[in-house]
Amino acid sequence: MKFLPTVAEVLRQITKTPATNIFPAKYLPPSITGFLRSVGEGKASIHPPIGTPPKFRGKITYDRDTCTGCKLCIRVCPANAIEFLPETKRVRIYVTQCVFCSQCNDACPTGSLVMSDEFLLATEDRYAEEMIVE
Amino acid sequence: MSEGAGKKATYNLPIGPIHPALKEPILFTFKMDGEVIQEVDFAPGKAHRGVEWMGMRRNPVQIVHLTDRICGICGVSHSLAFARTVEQIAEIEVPERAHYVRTIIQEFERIQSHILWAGVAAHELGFDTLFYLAWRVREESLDVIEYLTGNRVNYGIIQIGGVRRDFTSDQFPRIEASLKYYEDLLGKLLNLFLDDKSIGLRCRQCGVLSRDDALRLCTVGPTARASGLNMDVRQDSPYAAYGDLDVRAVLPDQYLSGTNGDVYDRIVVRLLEVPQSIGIIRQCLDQMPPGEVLWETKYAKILATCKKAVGEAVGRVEAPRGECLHYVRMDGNSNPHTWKVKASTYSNQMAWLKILQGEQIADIPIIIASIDPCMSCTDRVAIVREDGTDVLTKEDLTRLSVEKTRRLMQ
Amino acid sequence: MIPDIIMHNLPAFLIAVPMFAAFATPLIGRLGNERVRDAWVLLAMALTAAVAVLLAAQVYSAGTLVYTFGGASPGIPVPADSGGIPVRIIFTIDAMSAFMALIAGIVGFSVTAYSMASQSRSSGRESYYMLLLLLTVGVLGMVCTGDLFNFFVFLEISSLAGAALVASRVDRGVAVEAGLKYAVLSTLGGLLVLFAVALLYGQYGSLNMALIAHQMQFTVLDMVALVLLVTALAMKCGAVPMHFWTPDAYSMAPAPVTAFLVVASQASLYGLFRVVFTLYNVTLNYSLVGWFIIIIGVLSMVVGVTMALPQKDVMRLMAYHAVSQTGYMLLGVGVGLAVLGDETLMSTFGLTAMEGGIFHIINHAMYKGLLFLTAGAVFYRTGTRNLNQMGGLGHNMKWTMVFFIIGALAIAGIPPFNGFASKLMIYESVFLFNPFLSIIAMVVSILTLASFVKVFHSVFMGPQLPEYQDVKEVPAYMLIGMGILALVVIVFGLFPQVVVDGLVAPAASALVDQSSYIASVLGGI
Amino acid sequence: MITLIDLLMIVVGTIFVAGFGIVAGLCIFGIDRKFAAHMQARIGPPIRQPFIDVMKLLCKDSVIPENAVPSIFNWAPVVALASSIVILLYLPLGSIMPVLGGLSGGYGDLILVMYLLTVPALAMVAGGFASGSPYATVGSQREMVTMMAYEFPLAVVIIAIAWRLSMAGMAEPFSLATIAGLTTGVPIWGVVGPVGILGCIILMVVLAWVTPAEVSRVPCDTPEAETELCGGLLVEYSGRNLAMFYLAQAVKTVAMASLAVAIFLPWNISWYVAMPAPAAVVVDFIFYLVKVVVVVFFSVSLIRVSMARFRINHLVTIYWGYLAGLGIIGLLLIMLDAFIKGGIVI
Amino acid sequence: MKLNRAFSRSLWVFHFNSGSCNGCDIEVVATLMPRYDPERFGVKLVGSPKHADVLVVTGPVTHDMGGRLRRVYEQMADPKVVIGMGSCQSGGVFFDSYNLDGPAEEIIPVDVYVPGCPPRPEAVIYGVVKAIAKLEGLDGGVQ
Ligand code: SF4
Ligand code: SF4
Ligand code: SF4
Ligand code: SF4
Ligand code: SF4
Ligand code: SF4
Ligand code: SF4
Ligand code: SF4
Repeated sequence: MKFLPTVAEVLRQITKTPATNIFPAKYLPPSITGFLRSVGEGKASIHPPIGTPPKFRGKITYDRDTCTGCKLCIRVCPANAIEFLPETKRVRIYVTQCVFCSQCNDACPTGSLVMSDEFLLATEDRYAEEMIVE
Repeated sequence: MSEGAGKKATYNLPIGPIHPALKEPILFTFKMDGEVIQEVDFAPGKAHRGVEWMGMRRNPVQIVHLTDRICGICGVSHSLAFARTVEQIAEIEVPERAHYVRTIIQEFERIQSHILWAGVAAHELGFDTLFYLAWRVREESLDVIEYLTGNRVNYGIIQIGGVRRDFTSDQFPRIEASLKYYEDLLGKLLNLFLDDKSIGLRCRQCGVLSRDDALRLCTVGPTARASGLNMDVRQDSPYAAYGDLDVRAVLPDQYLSGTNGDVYDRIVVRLLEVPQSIGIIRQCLDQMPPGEVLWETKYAKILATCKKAVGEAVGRVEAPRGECLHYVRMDGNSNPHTWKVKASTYSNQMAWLKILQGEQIADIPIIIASIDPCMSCTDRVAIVREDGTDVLTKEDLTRLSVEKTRRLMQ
Repeated sequence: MIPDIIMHNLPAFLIAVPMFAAFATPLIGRLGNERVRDAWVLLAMALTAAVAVLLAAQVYSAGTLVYTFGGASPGIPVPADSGGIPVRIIFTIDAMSAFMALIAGIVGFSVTAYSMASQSRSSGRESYYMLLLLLTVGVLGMVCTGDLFNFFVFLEISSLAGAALVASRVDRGVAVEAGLKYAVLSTLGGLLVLFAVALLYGQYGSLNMALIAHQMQFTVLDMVALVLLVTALAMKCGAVPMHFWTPDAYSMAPAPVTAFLVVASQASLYGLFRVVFTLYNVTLNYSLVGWFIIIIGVLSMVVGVTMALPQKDVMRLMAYHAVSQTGYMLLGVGVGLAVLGDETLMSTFGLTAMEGGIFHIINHAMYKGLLFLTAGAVFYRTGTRNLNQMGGLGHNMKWTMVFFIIGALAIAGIPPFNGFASKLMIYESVFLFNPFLSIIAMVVSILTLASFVKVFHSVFMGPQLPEYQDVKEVPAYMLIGMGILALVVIVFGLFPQVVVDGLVAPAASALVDQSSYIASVLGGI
Repeated sequence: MITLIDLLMIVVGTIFVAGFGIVAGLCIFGIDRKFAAHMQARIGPPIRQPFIDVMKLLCKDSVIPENAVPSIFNWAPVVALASSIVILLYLPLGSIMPVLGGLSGGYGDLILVMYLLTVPALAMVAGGFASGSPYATVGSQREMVTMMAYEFPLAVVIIAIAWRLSMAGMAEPFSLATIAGLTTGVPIWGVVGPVGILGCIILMVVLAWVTPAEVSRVPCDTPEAETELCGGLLVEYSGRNLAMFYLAQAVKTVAMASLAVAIFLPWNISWYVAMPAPAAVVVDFIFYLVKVVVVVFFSVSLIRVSMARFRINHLVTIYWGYLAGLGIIGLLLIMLDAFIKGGIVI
Repeated sequence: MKLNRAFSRSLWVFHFNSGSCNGCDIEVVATLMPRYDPERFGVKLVGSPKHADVLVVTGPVTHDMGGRLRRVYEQMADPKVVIGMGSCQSGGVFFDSYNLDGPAEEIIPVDVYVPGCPPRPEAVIYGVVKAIAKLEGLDGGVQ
């Protein structure tokens, strides 16, 4: 069909495998909670999401031992996501506030801050424990 | 054929600010006669976040990431334009290789953005298969961008005085593979979009913007080029590495027999800019000089240099949607004294009033989309008090502008 | 139960009741109070309707009825050599006539009930009711008479009463103009009829239809008479291209009058059929005249509906639809006529087409009357007929809206309402004659629907308009008037077969069967 | 006359057909979504998804907007669903005779079906108008125009087929039992000669294009156009009411597909393979379902994934111009065929 | 309002852009694309809040959109879920501005946050999964 080129395209496509990456499973399991539980127990597995490239900017990690408390990261953070804790002279990072720019990584003179490749971060409580890095 | 149902002679049809055809909030008010548009008015400002205001309270290194998020589609245009102003004021010498990296990223951004737009246009036409197809192939450019910068959308690659990441030679095959991918795909994309009768039926002679109107309304970018204006910042006042490269504006008559300035021509221009970008990236890969990509890696130093800078400058960039312009004035504080952003949609949006008139309801989405509007980077002004008692007239605005300019001059 | 004297003289009562009531109305109006007068009129109409029903029952069971006014034994056939007894009034009531009388009876009664409330605010109600009753007399006379001259007389009665009623909204100049237009055209039509009657009388020395039909030679003069009659009656029934008076008259008259004028038009249509089928019949070139009627019908359908689509005035819009619907009747009957000569074709589809056309007459009278009454109800409450000035009435006038929906679906031929039943008969017979005719009929039907959806939306839907915030439902009398018609619409739609078998088929075969008509009048020849 | 037994049969049949229509309609929707998804290189929802959608909608609130005329707003979905089911009652399903239609003679046929098909659409129009929202109003107006647009070509197809059948001397040419060859064993293809076959193919194409308009799918989904009208005439509907409209659409899709099957793909396996009566009914029924899926694939799924939406004025030009023209060519070919085969009186 | 099991497996999404940078909006749409295809889970985007079960909010909620956000939320038929997408829902680069009413949680209750600027499409899908898990919890722990 010259005037509807898509017809040929879709008919060709119907025989091919879909482009979908079936994360976390092809269809919704009968119960998500049950599914997550059996994943936890190792009885089922989550189909992995599309892989991240090296140097992907995921959830931030912090090495409080190497940190010197120079506060440079705070000066360059565009999102006000880093808080200085005067008692310990260390910093605390709020992941839900961070915009994953990794600027603090670049700025940190001691390399205490590194972006991980973790990006499945959805949460019901934005101040949950795993959402605060310190 | 008379419309099947009754209408009061004319009626008002509001569209927006939240409407599936508009991915961003903006309120249109149409005065309709049946299905035909008599008059158009629109109220932007719904996405006004006070970006410039916030920026004037932050240092340039932070602002770069704010500019990234003026709009998430052109992840690099705004930050590039902004960085160029600061670099000019602080007289920072950007390493040559950084220019090439910036260029490559900008062209990937263009590929990504134009294919995105093509998909959106198809969606506005109710052609979801093409929408899916376009966005499916767009993922490839996002993958490359993510591979090169670490994020799919807000690249964060620009830094004052260069770029934050260099491309290593082991990354080149990946880039090359994706260029090849798009080259192979291009024929199919052009065929699917441009030979389809149902798209032609909807887009030809629809939303026509004549060359004169395009000129008079100060349109920029593909919108202007689709009306036959030979203009492109990359060609007219090259920045980054464009001066070394062969860049020529894409005009619809390079593909079609003539220029109509209709929606169809805008599709043609955008689709043809994809191979153009591929060509530019190829040139960059070939010519890229070795060397540093950032003039200074110590952030304290960058911050200090920016703080010392005094002066003003303008940075112009050809974003996918047209010229994007930043003006910055630094006065020796860590924060800019003034920052103005003029995005491409700012210039293009007035064309709506012209091209929507006399068209039908059904064409509203595609015509609005045809200039590829981005409200998030356009919404510079908002009337904050909503009672509408203090709408500013043209005279008020001119007076305020003059006053402000005087203030800046002091 | 009912005295024999009445049963034997039903035709006389059919005319006498409304006639007497008409002349008595002004007197009663002067004597008693309004209640009494209203009751009197309503009673008279009810009686007339009842007589019509009885008469129809009699005719349907016992066959064609010949009634000579003032005759010692009114039922005796007229001898063939009597010369037609031009002075005496002879009614020849076959099934078709009874059918028409029935329509007039039902619509007449609902319209009167409706008028009780709708006219209560206007002046000159005595003359209004009188004219309405006279109009009824005219219509009933036209459909029952067996005599050409009397046909002319009743035609004139109905025309004059109609014209006066159209103009009765005296406060409006346009109404008077429309009334005048109606009067002039009616007179013109009447003159043409009179001329034709004269031509026929000159040749055959008789005015009795049966007698003339019996002797019909189809000379040149007869041909001229035919043309005159067909022209005049087509004009009176509002067929294209002589439809131009209908929008004016229908839209200017008070709604109940318009509803009844529809019946009056159909009486003219009846006249047309009578002339063609009874007066001329065998002498005609069926195919030619049939095609002529078909073409008029198709034109009426198409032109009527296309003119209706852009109208802004509800009544005008409905008037154009009346033109369009008349087209269906002409189409159905025209196809029947075109194949009248061919036994097999007649039995495969010709008769069905005619039945469809005739069924459509009664259906149209019901739903179009209903629609006009709803339009009147809306006008009664809002004071406007302009679609652009209405809106949101569905919030307050629920019943009117429901009646409107019923009428609109019926006219658009949507099942299960009566309009569909008759249109279906037309589609499914006419396509055998020529498939394109059916296709056109179906397309016109959908356009009709579109047009009424537009009205529905403009009048009843949308947000409540501030100026109609306090609008209430119309008074009960008006609802009753509309309710009766709506009921008929629904019942006929649900049980079309019963109606067709019981009412329509006999009427159609009576119309087709010229010889038995002649025989019943002239005695077994 | 209708006896009590008949009446009982009708009641039972109606319940069955209603259930069948809803289940089949939702399955068809699921299959359609699956096909479409695969054509778009996606996996798509499971086939049972429409059932889940409906169940979900049923548990949600039904919000009545402020400007609505509540009576019509609430009744429209009921009428739409009920009338869609009624259509199915008149259609043969496989070799099963229609529940209604055979009885009162001549009153349960193709034209009735054609007009019944407008009723759910009309209910939607009324519901849209009654919503009192500008989007819904525009949607309703467009639905009305769409209806006008497709009715013409549809009328041509129906009349052409019936005309040819009756020229071939079949009684009750409009009866779907006749058309589907249930009473005669001869469908339209068996009646016509080579010219007529060409004409029939043209008419089949026309009917295939009328289908998306009847069931409001791309390219004729202008009344609901998501990007233009946010869902158009259904914009204000939610919960139970929306579910009913959804079901009505589903049933209507089955009806439209069954109509196409009855007219153009009426063959039953039992005509060719001898088998006991109960088995024949089952086999034919399954075969009929297959045919319905095929029809839906070609005239709904395939078209909707490979086209842009028409503008409303295009719709009128295309249906009244091209498709009606095409239909008339088909009709003329069929008439020619009848002349060639002889037996024509007029 | 009684939740039935079907609810969480047929989530119709209405997307509300409250003045975001487009990054999240584009990723919302990208999430719907063949590569991720949440329609597998019955998730689809709808054009009217009346039809929606899930409200996906993106952006920092500008002053103009604050009231509208509340209105859209109120228009949705019960039961309903809100997913706050992007770092803007809890901070991000937009803060300290005179024209922001947000983040969204100050206006309407947010059930699930999806951090990221913008989140990757699969992070959004994960957010939906979280939402469904939460619904199942409300449902009385359907197994
Ligand atoms: S990654 Fe960026 S936003 Fe996040 S903490 Fe570091 S500097 Fe701040
Ligand atoms: S920049 Fe590095 S060392 Fe300095 S405070 Fe931050 S994390 Fe610690
Ligand atoms: S209007 Fe302009 S200056 Fe003001 S906040 Fe928005 S972007 Fe900044
Ligand atoms: S032009 Fe549009 S896409 Fe580009 S940065 Fe501005 S808003 Fe974003
Ligand atoms: S000062 Fe006037 S002319 Fe200049 S940019 Fe502003 S509005 Fe335009
Ligand atoms: S008053 Fe002047 S400076 Fe302020 S926003 Fe308007 S144009 Fe810009
Ligand atoms: S006020 Fe003067 S200096 Fe300022 S923008 Fe206008 S013309 Fe230029
Ligand atoms: S979270 Fe980030 S990407 Fe999303 S809208 Fe906010 S700034 Fe943009």
